[in-house]
Amino acid sequence: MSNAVSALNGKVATANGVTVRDCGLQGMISMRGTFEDENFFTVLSHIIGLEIPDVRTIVSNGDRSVAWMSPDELLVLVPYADVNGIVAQIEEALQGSHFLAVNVSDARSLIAIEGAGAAEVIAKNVPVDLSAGAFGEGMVRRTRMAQVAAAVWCDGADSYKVICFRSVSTYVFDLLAQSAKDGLVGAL
Amino acid sequence: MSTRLSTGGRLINRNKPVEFQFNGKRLKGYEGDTLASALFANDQMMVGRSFKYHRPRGVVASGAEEPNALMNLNSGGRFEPNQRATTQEVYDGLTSTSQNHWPSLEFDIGAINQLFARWLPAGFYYKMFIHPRAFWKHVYEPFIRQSAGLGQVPKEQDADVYEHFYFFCDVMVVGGGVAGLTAAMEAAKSGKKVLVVEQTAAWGGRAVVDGGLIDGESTEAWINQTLAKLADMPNVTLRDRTMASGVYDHGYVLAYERLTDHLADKSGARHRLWRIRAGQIVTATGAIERPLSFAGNDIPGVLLAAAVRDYVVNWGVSVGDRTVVVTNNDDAYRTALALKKAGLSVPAIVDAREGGAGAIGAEAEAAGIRVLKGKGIAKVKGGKRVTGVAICSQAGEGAVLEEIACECVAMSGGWSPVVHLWSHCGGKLVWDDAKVMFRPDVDKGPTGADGKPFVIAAGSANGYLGMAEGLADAAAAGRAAAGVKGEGAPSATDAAEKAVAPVWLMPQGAGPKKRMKAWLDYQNDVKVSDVMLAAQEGYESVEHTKRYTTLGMATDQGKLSNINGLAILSKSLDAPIPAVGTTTFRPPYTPISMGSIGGSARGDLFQPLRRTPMHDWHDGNGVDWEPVGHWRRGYAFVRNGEKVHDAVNREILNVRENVGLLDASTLGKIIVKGPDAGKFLDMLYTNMMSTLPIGKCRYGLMCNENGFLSDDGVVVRLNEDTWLCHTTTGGADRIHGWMEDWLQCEWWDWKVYTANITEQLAQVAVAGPKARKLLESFGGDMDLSKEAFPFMEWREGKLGEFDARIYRISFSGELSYEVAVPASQGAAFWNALLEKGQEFGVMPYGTEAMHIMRAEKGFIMIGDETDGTIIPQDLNLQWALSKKKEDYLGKRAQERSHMADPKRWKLVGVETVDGSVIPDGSHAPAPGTNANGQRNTQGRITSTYYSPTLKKGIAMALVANGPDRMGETIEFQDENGGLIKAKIVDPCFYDKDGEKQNV
Amino acid sequence: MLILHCPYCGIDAEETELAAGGEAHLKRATVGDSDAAFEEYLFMRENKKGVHLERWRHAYGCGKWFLAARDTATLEVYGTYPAQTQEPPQEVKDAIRAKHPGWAWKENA
Amino acid sequence: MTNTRDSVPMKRYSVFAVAREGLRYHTGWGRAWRSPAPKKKYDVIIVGAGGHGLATAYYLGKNYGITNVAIIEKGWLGGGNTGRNTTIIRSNYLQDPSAAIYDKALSLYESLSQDLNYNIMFSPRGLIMLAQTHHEVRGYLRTVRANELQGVATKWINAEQVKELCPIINIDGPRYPVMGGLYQERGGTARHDAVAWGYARACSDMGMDIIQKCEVTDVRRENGKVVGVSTTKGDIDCDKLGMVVAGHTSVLAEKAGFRLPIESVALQALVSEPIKPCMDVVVMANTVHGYLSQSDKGEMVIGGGTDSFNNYTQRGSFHHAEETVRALVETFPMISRLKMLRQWGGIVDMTGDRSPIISKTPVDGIFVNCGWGTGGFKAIPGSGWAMAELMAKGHSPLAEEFDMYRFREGKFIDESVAAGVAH
Ligand SMILES: Cc1cc2nc3c(=O)[nH]c(=O)nc-3n(C[C@H](O)[C@H](O)[C@H](O)COP(=O)(O)OP(=O)(O)OC[C@H]3O[C@@H](n4cnc5c(N)ncnc54)[C@H](O)[C@@H]3O)c2cc1C
Ligand SMILES: NC(=O)c1ccc[n+]([C@@H]2O[C@H](COP(=O)([O-])OP(=O)(O)OC[C@H]3O[C@@H](n4cnc5c(N)ncnc54)[C@H](O)[C@@H]3O)[C@@H](O)[C@H]2O)c1
Ligand SMILES: Cc1cc2nc3c(=O)[nH]c(=O)nc-3n(C[C@H](O)[C@H](O)[C@H](O)COP(=O)(O)O)c2cc1C
Ligand SMILES: [Zn+2]
Repeated sequence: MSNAVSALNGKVATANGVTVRDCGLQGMISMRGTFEDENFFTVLSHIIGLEIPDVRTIVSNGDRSVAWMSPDELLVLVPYADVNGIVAQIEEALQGSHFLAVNVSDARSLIAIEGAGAAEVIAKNVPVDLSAGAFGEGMVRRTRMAQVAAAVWCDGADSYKVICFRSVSTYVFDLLAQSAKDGLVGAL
Repeated sequence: MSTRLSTGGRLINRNKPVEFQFNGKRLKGYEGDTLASALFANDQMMVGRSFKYHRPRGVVASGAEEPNALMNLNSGGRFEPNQRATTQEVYDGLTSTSQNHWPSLEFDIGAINQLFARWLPAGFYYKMFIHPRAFWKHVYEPFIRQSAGLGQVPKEQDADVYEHFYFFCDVMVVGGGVAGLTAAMEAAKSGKKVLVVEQTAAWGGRAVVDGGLIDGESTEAWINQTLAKLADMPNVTLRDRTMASGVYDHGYVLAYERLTDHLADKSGARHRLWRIRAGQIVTATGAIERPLSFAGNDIPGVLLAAAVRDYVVNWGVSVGDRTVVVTNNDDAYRTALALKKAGLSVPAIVDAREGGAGAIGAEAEAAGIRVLKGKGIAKVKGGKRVTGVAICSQAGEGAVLEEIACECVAMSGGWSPVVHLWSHCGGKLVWDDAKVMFRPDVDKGPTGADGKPFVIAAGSANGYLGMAEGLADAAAAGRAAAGVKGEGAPSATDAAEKAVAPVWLMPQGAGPKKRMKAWLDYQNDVKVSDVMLAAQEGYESVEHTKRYTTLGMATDQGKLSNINGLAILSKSLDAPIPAVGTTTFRPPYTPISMGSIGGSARGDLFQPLRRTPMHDWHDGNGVDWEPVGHWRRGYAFVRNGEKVHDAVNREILNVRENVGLLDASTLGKIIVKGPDAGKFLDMLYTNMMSTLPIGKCRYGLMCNENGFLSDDGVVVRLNEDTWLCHTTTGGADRIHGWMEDWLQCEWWDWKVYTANITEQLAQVAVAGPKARKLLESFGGDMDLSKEAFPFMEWREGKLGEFDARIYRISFSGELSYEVAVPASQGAAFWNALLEKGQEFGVMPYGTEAMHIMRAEKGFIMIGDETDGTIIPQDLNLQWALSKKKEDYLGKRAQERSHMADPKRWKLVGVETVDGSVIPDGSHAPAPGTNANGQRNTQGRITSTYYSPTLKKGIAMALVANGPDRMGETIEFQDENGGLIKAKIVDPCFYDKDGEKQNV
Repeated sequence: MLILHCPYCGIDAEETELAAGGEAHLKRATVGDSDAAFEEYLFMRENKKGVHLERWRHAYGCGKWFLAARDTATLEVYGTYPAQTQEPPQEVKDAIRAKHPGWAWKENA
Repeated sequence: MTNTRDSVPMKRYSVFAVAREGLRYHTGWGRAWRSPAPKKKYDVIIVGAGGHGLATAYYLGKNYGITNVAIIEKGWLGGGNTGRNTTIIRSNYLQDPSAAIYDKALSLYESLSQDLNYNIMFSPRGLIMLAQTHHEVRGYLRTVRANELQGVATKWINAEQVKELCPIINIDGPRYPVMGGLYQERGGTARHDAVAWGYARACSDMGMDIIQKCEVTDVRRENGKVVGVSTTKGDIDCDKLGMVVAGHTSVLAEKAGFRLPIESVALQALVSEPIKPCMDVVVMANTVHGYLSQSDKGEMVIGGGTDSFNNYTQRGSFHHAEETVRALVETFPMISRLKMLRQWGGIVDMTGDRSPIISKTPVDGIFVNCGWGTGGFKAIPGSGWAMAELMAKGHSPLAEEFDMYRFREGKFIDESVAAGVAH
């Protein structure tokens, strides 16, 4: 897989103290199943090493995270190279039950937004309350970013991640970079 | 003469002079000046011409309500028409020109209209220019249009950028006057998150100019302290130069922040449109003074009384040495006193009330001002500026009692609460007879998602014009908005005032001549006589009057004129004012730039552009792009010296002879998995998918519930419980949504999961006789031979170093493989194909070549052969309609009489007799005409091309009884109104037996 | 600019995150049903000036369909509930009746 | 201040009349229409004094001599969609039945000012529908050829011709360059209010009663036949009833005991502040969703898309206006520095195939005219003509295909035939 490149190929932009950065190749597995199902739950936490997150949250440990996407969908983040192995493990372990595990690493892009004012840069584009009190570390929100779908989460002070579809990653990156360039609001 | 006073001007910084231009003249002002105050400082009384009669016009107001002083600002990419001089701050280098005159402001040809004003009353054009018919378009309308319009037209691309910002708060306070600040403070004390916006650059609203004490301090000191306290609170956000432009359903508010309009340095966003969700909105938007309707009330130098005092106190400018104040209420006396204090002369206060004013009246008289009671203005004298007024009895018809020389008339017809934001979303108003105003009906505010009111009006916006009562109301509003209990408010005392008198026409008995000179709507030249005419002619509804006279439709949206106009209407109809009612308040409160509405969505960010992994390669290699939804696909890859169509033909021939590559990554790919997946797909597709063997592919059709074809594509069985459905490029998201819709809302007990993995894979169609050789040259672990890998099957494995899944399907009629690799490897794979393909003559081909090749094969194309009204039967696709299935989406619909009608047009191939290409969209006429005299038709072309393979025109068409008419020649329209003969043939023009694709 | 509560995400989502899907609780007519029944299913829509039961998808969010009881004249939302149900839950019915005392659910009108 | 509700005989409008009146301060103008109290019974009641209702009444009188007619309006005449639309007029529709009725309307519009003796300011300044994708190009070419056989004059023009007709357009937009356009020279605009007022005046002059501020609250029937209506001004009887209430059709139909394939949604429009003339043609850009023209007063009149949910509030969600403005800023860069002056909404009635209904109904004597959705202003004279014919004679070739029963048969008149998909 020496040929693999992320859609944004390492792009970085910084303005007004906010950095918008391509996170490169990121392993992502879209998991669908019944969360209430004990088996699903145990298998997943056994293989990933993480609990199933609560509604609109993300749980992380080292280079692995699991984010709540919908009542029957999770997004599992693992190192890019591990994805196929993990999918195979899950399929093996859950054989016979109704679930879906697909590799979506290449279908999406992961972008980091960091620095004081990062929340404002995002808030120019999403109809979500990103003020510290309302959207803290460990929270995830799937939403609309300007004209496309995106998932946003907070993974530390002034540090956010955005996942969008691969085909629009340039759009999302440019949008965020432009928002940073146009200046901070000073309201969040 | 208007001039800058040597002292005063709390908002200007006399240490920071700035230079700006007006109509080419270089003028001086100070930082903190508005364009209007700076123009007054330079004795520029006349600032524009009115819309219809081109009357000379001066500034009348000091804020957002200004109807007259509209300017063209700046030039080039920063040119902006219709900017109000009263809200534009001056800065070094600002250029401005006045509007609506030619050749110049002072000498304007259009002013000739004034002479005909008598024949140009409201609605005159409805009664004229009717004959002769052609004259309207060619003579009258061009003339009328030429003289209409205000500002000049921007010519260049906007040089600025704009942005949006989402903000959420518990309480939003609109208006930074004393009421707004009080409400904000009360709400903020509760700990709730509070946002306060003020449209101007200065906080405090009217109070500083009006004077008085709050909590024992001067209003200015109190405002500064309160602001400082609010600024210190972490739960409070304060924004000046930010206008709440509209209140929308469910507590959505737009606010318009002007970031650089007042600066010489224009870097960064120019405007920021805040999209606010507020739990409760407090509208402390103040009140607007009304003009009085007397003859000549539009002559430059006639201003609102409060504006005159604003100019003196805030900006240190006097409009004239001698100001006559004319009023129906006490507040205007403040102007007289303020002028006196500034050392200016006030020859008289003309008070329409017999009894004159309250305490402040005595104060004025004590200051030596002559107060004329029960009097009015018969007429203002002057042309391009005021020279004096003629005084009369308010009660009479206007006999002149005396004339008073002056340069300025300060008029006040009372105050109207700013109820716009309250009303935008349905808040109701009540007429207050005592206060002579419409104010919010507090029990009938706009309601939100929970059915409860979400707007609270406060202070003078709620009809409490006195300081003490206004502060009390505002404090209560702040608490109510925050949902807390409490008591108390900043303390103030209101002097005893005499009630305002309803004076709608001055003098009360003014005759037609005067009424024709008494302006209601300054910008649109609507006079008292026009409203009366509307009533007389039966345009009785206030909405009819508005539209017939254009009252309130100008850029100020009737902030000054509406109440006066409807009062005149009510008198004309002899109906009470509340029965007449107001027109509808609509956003925005004051006009907002289109740029700000668009926000950052311009240029590259106008819309998302979806790129395939190979996008950059295409971009650099002669691609002619075609937008498909938000994707861009290569229509053709043009080489040096080629026209697009040369490229298309070359690409086709190369596929037919060698091998071509099509970037098919945009095709939709949806995983459907689960124990009920087969059953589900059998419902979705017209044909049977549950029986598809693992390892195989099947072409499938999807219809909507109306029976119409909506999408098609190849379905792949990946394993026992997993299928992969390919859709059209435009169909991917739609079909995925469609699947989820059925699974979640109809068959929610079926065990099926779907996933849209369109972008996970880069997909390339490798097509042409040398396709196999090219792929084999990669090496890997898959046997691609005819025997090991037959048509309509798929394989997964290594293709060289690439992880690939290959489908042996063909849309071109040639030996063809569609290869999917992970998207991150797409670019590399594409490059590898080009490199390894060199020896086989590989070339990329675009969507047009693909379209033509499929047409040569007689394959249908969603969007060409279908248009949302076509059922599979029309396209002879009965073979794909499973007879074994009891039901599928669209089946019942196709049983309806019109769908089962044998007369429906059916798909055939068409070939011109002379080999030419039939034009796109061509129809085949049939003899005779229908009941409406339209020519009968018997068919139409769905796709038509020049086939480089066959070296002639080929087409597909829907023709009445088509399949039964093989070999028959019929006629289609040509491009020039004539007809082309064409033969009905089989739609498959190329390799009917499929020998090429099955090698 | 509506806000509707997504019963899955537990948030008040604004309209731009949502996709409207028309009348809720339609009964699919199909093969075997009369032309009139089929027409009813496909075209005849409740279009009340008042209470409207309707489908919404949290399209930019969790992707799930849910149902809403909304007033088309006041835009008040009486409640939202999951799509996997044949009729509005009792609390939603109660909320509607609090404002429209005569309102009856079509199945037991 | 005098106002008389007595009927002053209608005065013919002309430049001479205006000149004469000018001399006496216009005191001699009578009412444009009377404001009578309702009679007990009329031969025909039309509910809804919008353009379509008024035009129906007008042609009932003019073409069939039926003048014992009341037009009942719950608000003020012309205050529905007729008074709030972006006034685009064209007739180059694709499907035969549409082309027939819209072209009838257009030809009536061309002489309507003279016919009504009221200047409705019909302005045939031309209308361009931009083609910005190959798919649109093919769609419009199809329309051109269809129109040729329908006798509707329209033509295809290339990008340069578009630019020539509309200099402020950016034909080289980076995202969707203009590839050409469908141009109807006869298309244009008219003064929307004047259309309603002109018809109202003419109806009133024929002796018809226009009853405003009177809401029809029930439809009274006996033995499957209509006998009258109940209104906020009392019961009024009639032999025939025409329902022409646009966005409120479902509400009224329910009172008459039948259902229609209609949904009511908000459609929005907005205007800019006025500027000097810069655009002497109407442009519609369907790929990016927006249309633009300049009114005689100078505002840029902008229309966009509909909300997707049922709504009776005459407001809409701002994001639709936003999408429209975004599209137009891209297509006409100069509007970026203009300002939005006012935005508003109207409630439009959308049918299952987006084409109108002009039809008999299950109730004997009741006729319905609705479903004009986002595009019925341009149809007003043609629709009134056909509806009058249907009501007077029981049959109208122009209306035939717009029967309300077509949905049951699966027979649609679909103008939005562009599926917009390609492989
Ligand atoms: C924003 C917008 C832009 C548009 N742009 C265009 C365009 O550019 N070109 C175009 O051709 N079309 C356009 N249209 C569509 C066009 O406006 C309408 O199709 C047309 O005006 C409909 O006319 P009407 O007479 O049927 O309805 P309306 O004018 O709405 O009249 C119906 C009348 O019925 C009355 N009514 C309702 N219920 C009752 C009752 N119970 N009792 C008594 N009276 C009742 C209403 O008050 C109303 O006055 C647009 C519409 C909107 C909203
Ligand atoms: N006695 C009288 O006749 C009379 C009349 C009017 C006002 N007043 C005096 O005026 C003061 C009233 O105080 P108040 O706070 O109620 O009103 P105010 O007029 O002082 O303040 C209102 C503020 O709201 C701002 N505003 C208005 N619309 C806005 C919008 N859409 N977005 C953002 N900002 C907006 C204005 O710029 C202004 O600063 C008191 O001092 C009162 O005595 C007296
Ligand atoms: C073609 C057209 C042009 C308009 N021009 C103006 C205008 O110049 N000024 C204005 O205030 N409103 C204008 N309007 C909007 C009306 O004021 C009003 O908003 C619209 O008719 C809807 O009515 P409502 O807002 O009273 O509900 C225009 C409306 C139309 C249809
Ligand atoms: Zn959700």
